[in-house]
Amino acid sequence: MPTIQFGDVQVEVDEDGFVQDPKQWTEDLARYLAKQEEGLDNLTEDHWKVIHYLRDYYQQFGIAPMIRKLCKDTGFDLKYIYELFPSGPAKGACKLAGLPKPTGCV
Amino acid sequence: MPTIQFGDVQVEVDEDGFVQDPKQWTEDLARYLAKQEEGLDNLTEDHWKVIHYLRDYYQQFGIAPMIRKLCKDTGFDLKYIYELFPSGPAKGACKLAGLPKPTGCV
Amino acid sequence: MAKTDIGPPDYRQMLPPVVQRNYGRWRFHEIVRPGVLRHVSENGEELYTVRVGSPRLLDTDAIREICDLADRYCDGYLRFTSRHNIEFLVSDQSKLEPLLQELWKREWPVGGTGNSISNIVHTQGWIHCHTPATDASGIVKAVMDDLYDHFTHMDLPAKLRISMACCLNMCGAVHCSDIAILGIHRKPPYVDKELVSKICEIPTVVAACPTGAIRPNPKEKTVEINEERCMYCGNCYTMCPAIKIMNPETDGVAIFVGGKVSNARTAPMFSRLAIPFLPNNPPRWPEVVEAVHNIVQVWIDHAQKGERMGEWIERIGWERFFQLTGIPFTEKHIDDFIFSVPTFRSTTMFRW
Amino acid sequence: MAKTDIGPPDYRQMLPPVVQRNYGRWRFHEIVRPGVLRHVSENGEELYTVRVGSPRLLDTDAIREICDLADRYCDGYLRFTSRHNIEFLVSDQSKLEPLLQELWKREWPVGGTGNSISNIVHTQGWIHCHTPATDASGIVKAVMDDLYDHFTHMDLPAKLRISMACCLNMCGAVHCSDIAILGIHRKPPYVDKELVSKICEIPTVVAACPTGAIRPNPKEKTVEINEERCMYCGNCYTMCPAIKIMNPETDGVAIFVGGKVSNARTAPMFSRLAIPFLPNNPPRWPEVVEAVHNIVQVWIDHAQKGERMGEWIERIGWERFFQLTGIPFTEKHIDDFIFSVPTFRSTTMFRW
Amino acid sequence: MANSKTPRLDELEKGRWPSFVKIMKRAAVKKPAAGDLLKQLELSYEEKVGHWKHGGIVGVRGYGGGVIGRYSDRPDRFPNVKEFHTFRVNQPSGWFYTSSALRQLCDIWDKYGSGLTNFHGATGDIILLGAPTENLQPCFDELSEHGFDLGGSGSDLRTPSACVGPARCEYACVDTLDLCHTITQEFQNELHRPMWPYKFKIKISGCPNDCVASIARSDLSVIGTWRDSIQVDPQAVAAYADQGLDIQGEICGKCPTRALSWHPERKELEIRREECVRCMHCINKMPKALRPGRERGATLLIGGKATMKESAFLGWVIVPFMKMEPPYTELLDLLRRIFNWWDERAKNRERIGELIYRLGMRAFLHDVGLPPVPQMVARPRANPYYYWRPEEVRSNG
Amino acid sequence: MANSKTPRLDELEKGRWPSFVKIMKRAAVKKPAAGDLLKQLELSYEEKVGHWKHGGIVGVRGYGGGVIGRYSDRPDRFPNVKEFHTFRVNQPSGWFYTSSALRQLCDIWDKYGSGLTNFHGATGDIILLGAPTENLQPCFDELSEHGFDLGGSGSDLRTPSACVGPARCEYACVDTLDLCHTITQEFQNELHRPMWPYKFKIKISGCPNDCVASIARSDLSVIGTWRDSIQVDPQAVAAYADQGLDIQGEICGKCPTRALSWHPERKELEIRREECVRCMHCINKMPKALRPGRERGATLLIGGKATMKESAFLGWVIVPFMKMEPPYTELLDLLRRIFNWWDERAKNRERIGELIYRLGMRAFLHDVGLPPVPQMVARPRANPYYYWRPEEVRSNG
Ligand code: SRM
Ligand code: SRM
Ligand code: SRM
Ligand code: SRM
Ligand code: SF4
Ligand code: SF4
Ligand code: SF4
Ligand code: SF4
Ligand code: SF4
Ligand code: SF4
Ligand code: SF4
Ligand code: SF4
Repeated sequence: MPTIQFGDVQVEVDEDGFVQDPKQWTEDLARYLAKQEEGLDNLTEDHWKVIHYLRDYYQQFGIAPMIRKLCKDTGFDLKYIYELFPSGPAKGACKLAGLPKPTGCV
Repeated sequence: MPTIQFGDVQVEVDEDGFVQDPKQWTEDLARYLAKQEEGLDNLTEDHWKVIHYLRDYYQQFGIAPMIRKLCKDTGFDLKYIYELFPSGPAKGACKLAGLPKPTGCV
Repeated sequence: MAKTDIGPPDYRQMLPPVVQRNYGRWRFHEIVRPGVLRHVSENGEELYTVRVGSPRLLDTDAIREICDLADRYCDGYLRFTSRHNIEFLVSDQSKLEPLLQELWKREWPVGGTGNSISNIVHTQGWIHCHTPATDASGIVKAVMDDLYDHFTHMDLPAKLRISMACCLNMCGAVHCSDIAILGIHRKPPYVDKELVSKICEIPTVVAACPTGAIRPNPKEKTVEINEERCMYCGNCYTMCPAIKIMNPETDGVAIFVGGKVSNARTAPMFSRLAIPFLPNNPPRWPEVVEAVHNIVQVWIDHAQKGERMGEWIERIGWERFFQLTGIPFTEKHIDDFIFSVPTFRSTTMFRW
Repeated sequence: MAKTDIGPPDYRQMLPPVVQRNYGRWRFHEIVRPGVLRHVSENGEELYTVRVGSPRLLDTDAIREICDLADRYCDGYLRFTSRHNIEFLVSDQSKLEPLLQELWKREWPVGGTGNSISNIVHTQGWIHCHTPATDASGIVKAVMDDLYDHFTHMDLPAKLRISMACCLNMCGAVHCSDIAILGIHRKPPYVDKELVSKICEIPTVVAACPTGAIRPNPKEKTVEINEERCMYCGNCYTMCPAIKIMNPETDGVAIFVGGKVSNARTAPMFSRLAIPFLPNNPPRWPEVVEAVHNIVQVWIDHAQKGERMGEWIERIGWERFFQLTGIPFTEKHIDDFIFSVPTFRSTTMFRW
Repeated sequence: MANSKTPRLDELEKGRWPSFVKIMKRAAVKKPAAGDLLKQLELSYEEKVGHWKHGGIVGVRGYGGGVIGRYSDRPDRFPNVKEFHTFRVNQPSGWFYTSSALRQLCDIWDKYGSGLTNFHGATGDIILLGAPTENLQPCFDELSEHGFDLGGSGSDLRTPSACVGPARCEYACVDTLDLCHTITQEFQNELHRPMWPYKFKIKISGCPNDCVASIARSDLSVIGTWRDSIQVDPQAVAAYADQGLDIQGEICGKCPTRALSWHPERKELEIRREECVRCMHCINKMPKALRPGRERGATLLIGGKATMKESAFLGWVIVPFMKMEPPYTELLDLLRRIFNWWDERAKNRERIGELIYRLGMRAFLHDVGLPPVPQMVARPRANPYYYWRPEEVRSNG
Repeated sequence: MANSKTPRLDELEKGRWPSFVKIMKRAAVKKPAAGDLLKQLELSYEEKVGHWKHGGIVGVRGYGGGVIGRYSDRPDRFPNVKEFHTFRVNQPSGWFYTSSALRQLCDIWDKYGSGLTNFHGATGDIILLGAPTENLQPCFDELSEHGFDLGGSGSDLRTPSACVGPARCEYACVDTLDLCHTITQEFQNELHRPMWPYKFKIKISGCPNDCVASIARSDLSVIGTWRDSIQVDPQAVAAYADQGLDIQGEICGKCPTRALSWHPERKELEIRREECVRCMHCINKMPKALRPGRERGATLLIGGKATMKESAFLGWVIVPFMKMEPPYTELLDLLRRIFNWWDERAKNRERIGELIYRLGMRAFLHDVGLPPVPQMVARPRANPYYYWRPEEVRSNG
């Protein structure tokens, strides 16, 4: 398993850069991943809104929301989410939010 | 609705003699019904075993047990139950036990 | 106390001597005329059977009348058929004609053999049952009055078996009939909540629902019905007297067609929905009589010789059946129950 | 940054001039010889198509080789078929024979038209997928080597379409093939419980199971599998990397038969289970090759002219199919999934 | 007519089909219960709704079934049908009667009941329609004394029935009447004392024409059939041809498997035995010339039932062929295993067909010990969701 | 051979069918990734088990689909396939190519990838097999520059495909290629950015022969057909007869509805138009004489899919006939309504066929505004469990 080191924390990630233990997630980690993975220098309010929404949803239901729900509940359309996270909601936003890697239907 | 009067209690029953409000059931009522409905002068231990089993089961599950279960759990075979309650488990035993009238499949 | 478990009378005591002699040794039969069969045995003995339409609901006088006839013409032997007709078993050919004469005088219809309509298998309805959506005897009488000539003549393309059941329990086993007349409800039942909590087994009621429309309400010890899901089958009512489903305004009749039971030529088939609803219009249900008449007539006009209703429809296609009968096709005809998928059209083959 | 959402190249740029001129104006075709079609347009123009078998897995050199041929004989135009064959589009008849010669020299098989076996539609297998129960390319190669002559000759009763999928996801869409080769698992998956709790969406895993064999274990934040109910489909694995289903000892291959897609004569049909299991025996899977060979041969020996596999079996009955092929019938052949009931025999009609 | 009390029902006295209203009116003259029934029915015709209360559970001593309880919901207006219970009396096999047996029934019923009956109920019983509670036991006692017993009701074995069979039909491949009687006698306890999850029906037809509709109407359907070749009388075939029967069109053309060829030159009918699926069609059309084969027995099918609640099922073949000769040990043993399997596993009110659907035919066959054969299915499964017993997987390595 | 590193795979170089092993070996000479793939595959052949890790989620900027991530589980032994992702490149409609377009693809793929491809994937895409993560974006950039775009993957619209249609087939009743291209272009966003509950596939065949297997393999299947009569060239029919075609046996005898009669005396083929169900059989057998009618369009079917998880479905007719002419507004609008209906209601990973099964065809038709017609069903329901909208019951009183 690859690890990433930022500050003094060692975080295990898989090949795709998804955090392996959701408990290790912090906002700093999100910022770090944003830079590394998405090339984002800073995260705007809208980024955080998506990230927090994803985390809350995951904590409540144990799954990532369906895209339609994400768009509806954040009020952002999908195009805009791709603007925020160029790799898209799964590979981009979920990763930054520390959710398990979306599986299946690829 | 017909009623039966025994001692100073008035108990509502339906045409078939089933007690309408299960809360009104008492052991005395069972004895009374045994006489009236099944022509039984006294209830033996085995009678009570069946009656109590039925009541317990009903209280726990909200339904009467299936016959197979009744026989298994009391250890009495069906023939013997008909000896105890000549009208049979439904019309006889359930009635004495104050259960709702078995429905359906008649 | 009475003897129990003796079982039914031994059928052997009920068999006429000619049958006893030729039991298992019949060689062939022919239909001498509508309603009259002639069976010939291996040793050449003959048995004439005269089939007589019965309303099934008989009083003891009617039974005694039949017994009288049997005594007079059949040495006291007779039987009933699986479709509730009466069969006089005439072993003496010379008594055949007199029996027929007498039946004619007494207005008992003789027929139901070969390519005819036989008696309508049916049920209790308002006569004796607690769950009907319609009456049975009345509809049967009205329909048979209308189709009478097809009972007494063998002028149909094939056998025609109509059945009638007054509710979805289908005691008339209408599910495999050429034409099925079925009493249906159309409104979700009303639940007397307080009564439910007292006199019903809630888990049983919940489990009874084919469509999962019933939720328990454990707090109030009662049940709730999801009206969108309820298909008005009445099974919850069967389980619980505190649920009411009969409704004089909205109950009525549905017609299914194309079922059969025999394995001859084609496998047994279910009857399928033709007309989702016709009103309850006693005493003679003219809409039902007319609808059945129409279906029978279109079948007569279009079927090939020997083709049962369902065989005919499967050959011409259901789309054509709806066209020829003028019956409108609706969303109700499209299955949405458990085995719906195999009824969908998964081919581009169909007629316009 | 790259342009996005431009969509595929416009097919119009890819069409040879003869096609552009006769687009929508083809009048008829004939099969000149196995693998060679001649299409004639309304104004008499001709197009020859030469169909060439492909392993589908091509390196860039192979593609360039094909391109060379297309340049030389087809003015640089070619296409692939829906079953992954290559089609050379020859508009100049004089180039047909030379092309065929060259293909022959280069050992590219020409065929797959008319009443032949075409290419086996197949999938990734061990080449690229993470869920296979067997390899795809290897089996395809071994089976096609065996059936090669039926590709290059049109000597079959009808078209024969074989497909192969390496797991129950059925990317080869084997479910409607004359013969389907399907990789299957036979043991319930192993659940790495700790890992599940970390990296899997439990509700998704539970919902993935077609047979409801997966229970959540909320306490340990993991899942449990009811081994009696598991049918080894691997759908839970697809949803969760912490579940392991591949098993070198017990994975293998099943054979389904009798499916079709076209609406010609008979409606499309599903393929149905013939052989529940054959072992994974790389590199050449002799048991699979032999089983397919046997089925094809029995079909050839018994089918009427023009009868697809499924049409033949439906005519003679499945009981006869098992008898003729010598394949044992087992409890596994009897459906017990959602739509089982309509597959049961509800008639006394069958052959001994 | 104008002041008839039953103007609506009077309409049903018209027409040529025998009128149940006339019958009820006649009965009403003798029996107040019949009179009140008529009036209550008129009320139903007026209001378009039934007037019987829910359920009713009554019976006779020692039995759990055989009587259907019924109470009017308008005892105020129709006191004579306040209690109006029916008996299900077990018919003799094949519905054969002597007039004296019937008269005996009539006498008893005139004494205790409404005088109204159904000949017969849809399951096959004699239905005696309507008696008050207090008459039930004495009426039963008297029935029993005269050799009649009750049929099934409730969650028990229902009254078996059978087609006329060898008594009057040349097609019968099994002795339907004897078999029906034997089964009924064998399972008297199961028939009279409901002990199961739900009802269980058995019907027996002598051949695939299935004249008791057993495939549609019984949990276990027994249908006579044969294993060898149809018996042909060539002369009789030729005679049919001479009489103008279109053998090619009407017989061969409708044979489901095209097992027949007609050679008009030779007036010969050729039957490819291995193709014949014994549908009866050709035999039905030429009863003088063709007969079922000699090696006879029955096909058993399970699960037939009407629509409630998992939808209607036609019976499914579970035994393609079983010899059917007294004492029918093989069948009776199988029945016991089937009853038991179902009884141990079913939910309340789950018919055996529904249980098999829920648990899978595989489980059923395995547990009752029937070997799987292709005759059981119209076609094999189209899905790959099949079970491997752990021991199989081990041994297959 | 004895010390070959791939003794097992070497066996697959034998035989007459083109060998993928030979191809891989050739690629391995140029590309280390191809070499390691070969070796890993040999290991799989030895161990009888795959060696790819679960999943992998990689991609290119702005898209959510189009690349399948894949990592070796033995990167220690096969470092060159440690990352081995594939592109799905959207094929041109009908899989037509110029050699120059193909060469361009080859050049790009030699630059960034393993040099191995599938022509084509089972959905119809060009599959470029195996590239490391860092090459994905540049490779895509270059593909895009040369006019190629990615196909679908994940919960999105999958790459539509179409049969050769009017480009080379005389049977085409709709312009499959144009329609396929139009749909693909219209729904680029839906194709590239997964936003739905699951995948959605569309396939288009020009006639009922269904040469892209659309009825079995697409959630929405478009199949060309016609409404009027088959066009007959009587001379050509006679010519077939003269050449010895058994028109009675092979054509008329196999017409599913017996819509054809052959009059040998007159050498005339009679077609009863209203009986023809447009199965294509007679046209297939006599392409020089018969052609589809002139009033052309398509039948739409919904729900086709493979076995996971509610079992395989063949598409179900939802529109018996729709004209198919540019700009295909009616179809595109309907597609939008369908997408929307499904998207709003489906559970995660529920195909539209499964959703329709769960909610009922009635709900689907009603909500997307399609009128029920008997052509939608093989036969009507056999059960009485149908729904009454409250307003209907009120009005029917
Ligand atoms: C008397 C009875 C048996 C009994 O035990 O009571 C009986 C008796 C005969 N049946 Fe039947 N069938 C009887 C109910 C049935 C039923 C059951 C039902 O209708 O509920 C069926 C299945 C019907 C269905 O498929 O839905 C039935 C399907 C047949 C057939 C097959 C008809 C077909 O082509 O589908 C034949 C063969 C024939 O008629 O050619 C047949 C033939 C016969 C024969 C000819 C057998 C014989 O050689 O004696 C008998 C006289 C037939 C006639 O009426 O023309 N019997 N027959 C039943 C008379 C009922 C009635 O009153 O009308
Ligand atoms: C090239 C191709 C279309 C394409 O866009 O790529 C194609 C082309 C033709 N098909 Fe096809 N079919 C093609 C895949 C199919 C498929 C799909 C499949 O196999 O996955 C089917 C459905 C198969 C099935 O039912 O399972 C298919 C079922 C047919 C049929 C109906 C066959 C039948 O009787 O069931 C015909 C009619 C015929 O051959 O008489 C047909 C006829 C034709 C004709 C004759 C049409 C024409 O007039 O040009 C073409 C040449 C047929 C031949 O090979 O003899 N085509 N055809 C496909 C070639 C695949 C290959 O490489 O082998
Ligand atoms: C009397 C009879 C109708 C008739 O007029 O002939 C009848 C009458 C009733 N049937 Fe029935 N069934 C009768 C034959 C049938 C049949 C036909 C058959 O046996 O061939 C069927 C369909 C076949 C089947 O069993 O599937 C039938 C399927 C039902 C059902 C639905 C069972 C199911 O699993 O689908 C019920 C409901 C229940 O059991 O709770 C039912 C329930 C009833 C009840 C007891 C009403 C109830 O909800 O409790 C009816 C009593 C009516 C009354 O007041 O007298 N009855 N019932 C038939 C019995 C007479 C006899 O013993 O000969
Ligand atoms: C590449 C391809 C197979 C091939 O070798 O050609 C393929 C490969 C995969 N399919 Fe597929 N499917 C491919 C066509 C199909 C088809 C055929 C079709 O589209 O006509 C089907 C059956 C039709 C259908 O959709 O029902 C198909 C049904 C599935 C399924 C089951 C979906 C279902 O609802 O039943 C899955 C599982 C999933 O989506 O999670 C799946 C999943 C997969 C995955 C992504 C594996 C997974 O579990 O995540 C495979 C990736 C393999 C790899 O590593 O490259 N693949 N998949 C095909 C796509 C190539 C292309 O774009 O052209
Ligand atoms: S069909 Fe329904 S209403 Fe009629 S008798 Fe049977 S249970 Fe009663
Ligand atoms: S009537 Fe039938 S469908 Fe409606 S709630 Fe009652 S049991 Fe369910
Ligand atoms: S069939 Fe299964 S193993 Fe094969 S490519 Fe598709 S998902 Fe992978
Ligand atoms: S392998 Fe399939 S059947 Fe078994 S537990 Fe997993 S999802 Fe369920
Ligand atoms: S089922 Fe067969 S044996 Fe019985 S009466 Fe009907 S035709 Fe005769
Ligand atoms: S019994 Fe039926 S299947 Fe057998 S030969 Fe006669 S018609 Fe054909
Ligand atoms: S589907 Fe029809 S139009 Fe398309 S290629 Fe096949 S035969 Fe031609
Ligand atoms: S297209 Fe098919 S259905 Fe129509 S006439 Fe030709 S063969 Fe018959």
